[in-house]
Amino acid sequence: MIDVVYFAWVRERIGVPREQVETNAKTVAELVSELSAREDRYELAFSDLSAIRVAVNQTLVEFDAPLEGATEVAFFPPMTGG
Amino acid sequence: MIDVVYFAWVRERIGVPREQVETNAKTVAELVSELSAREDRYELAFSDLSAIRVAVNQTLVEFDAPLEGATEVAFFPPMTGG
Amino acid sequence: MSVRVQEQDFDLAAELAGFGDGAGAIVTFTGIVRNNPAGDLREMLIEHYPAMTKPALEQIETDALNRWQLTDSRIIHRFGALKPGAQIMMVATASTHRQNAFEAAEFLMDYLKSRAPFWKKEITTSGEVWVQGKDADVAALKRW
Amino acid sequence: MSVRVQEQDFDLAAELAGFGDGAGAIVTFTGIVRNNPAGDLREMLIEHYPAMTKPALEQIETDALNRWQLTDSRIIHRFGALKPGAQIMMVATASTHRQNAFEAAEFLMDYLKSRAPFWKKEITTSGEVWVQGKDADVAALKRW
Repeated sequence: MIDVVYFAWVRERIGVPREQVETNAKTVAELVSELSAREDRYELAFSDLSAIRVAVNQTLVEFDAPLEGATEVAFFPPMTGG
Repeated sequence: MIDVVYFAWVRERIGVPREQVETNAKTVAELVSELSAREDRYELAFSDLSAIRVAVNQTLVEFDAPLEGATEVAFFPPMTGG
Repeated sequence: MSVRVQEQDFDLAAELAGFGDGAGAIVTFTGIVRNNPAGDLREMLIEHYPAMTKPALEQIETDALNRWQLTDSRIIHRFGALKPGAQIMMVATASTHRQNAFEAAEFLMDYLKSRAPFWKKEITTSGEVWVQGKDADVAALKRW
Repeated sequence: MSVRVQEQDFDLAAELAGFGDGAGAIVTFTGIVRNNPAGDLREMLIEHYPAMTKPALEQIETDALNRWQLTDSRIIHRFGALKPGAQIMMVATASTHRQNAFEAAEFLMDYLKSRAPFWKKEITTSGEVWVQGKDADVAALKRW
């Protein structure tokens, strides 16, 4: 089980800020494919991955990053701090 | 008659902050020569002109600047604001 | 050296009391909610990723401290609903040399813009819109 | 837009109240009297050229305003006898873009260092010495 969290418009499209996901995905990309296959809201949210950033255990990673040891995966748009 | 003013260590070496000078000097450099010929304290203050800056009527100029129209000439070390 | 993530406002003067411990040069940057071109901004909603925000800011601060000789640094970033004119965030840097203080403050800002997990939504009288990350902000990281 | 030359201290927070008029980015630089390496500085005497100081600072400010889009700017420089830890001067710049605010503040500082008629003398427990202008400060002007 992995905690999956969403922020900003990704959260709005998915419709929940956080959920637990049962998955055998080996990478972030595989997790995205699994989620996108579930329901339209996921497919819509993940339709353009160039507009999405991902963090595993609160560290920014690429979509090909492994999920081994991951307890929390976060999806969000490019950050706009400052 | 020109008002001649001095700042920082130039003032300390000349011994006065301001004085009126009767001069026919055409340029700042000529004024410096006249003053240096007067007394040792001027000669000492002006002994290394690379360490001196000059302003005519409150505007920075070079030593070859003309004195025409000058009402105030200031001599001082390189500025250290900020 | 400190990082704070908070909903409440901050007072720049209070933050700078004793800041820098004798450094000759203190640079601050303060980000303010500015109105949109249409002038109808009601508020800016700032969302963040609590579990990640403070560690991310601390990492950015550590990177700056490793790179420049600073006698002090501070990052404060707010979240929540902010009105136009409100302070969003500040960074402060102190050094014996002004160039260090300036460069470190710019570095902190450049990294905050696109490496700190904050997202901004403008609530206007006519609707809501998420502020998009700027390519220029990402490009700004390349100079460091 | 304003320039002040004064003996009394200033309060950064008070100076920034309303500063920038809705700009998104405010940068400040504050110069502090720092102790000398020997740690025996009693005071820093700051002398200036009253008839020239304010016009010179105003010219520097005008040059910055001509070069960057700023919504506000301020230069305050003190003179007189200052203790270690005292504020010597400040500049503040406001812009809708942070890079403008940073660059303009650096520009103001670079010009203040070697184009504003101030001179500093350190009074230590063992004597007095005039602070020398640094070649690095003069060289800093070349980048603008």
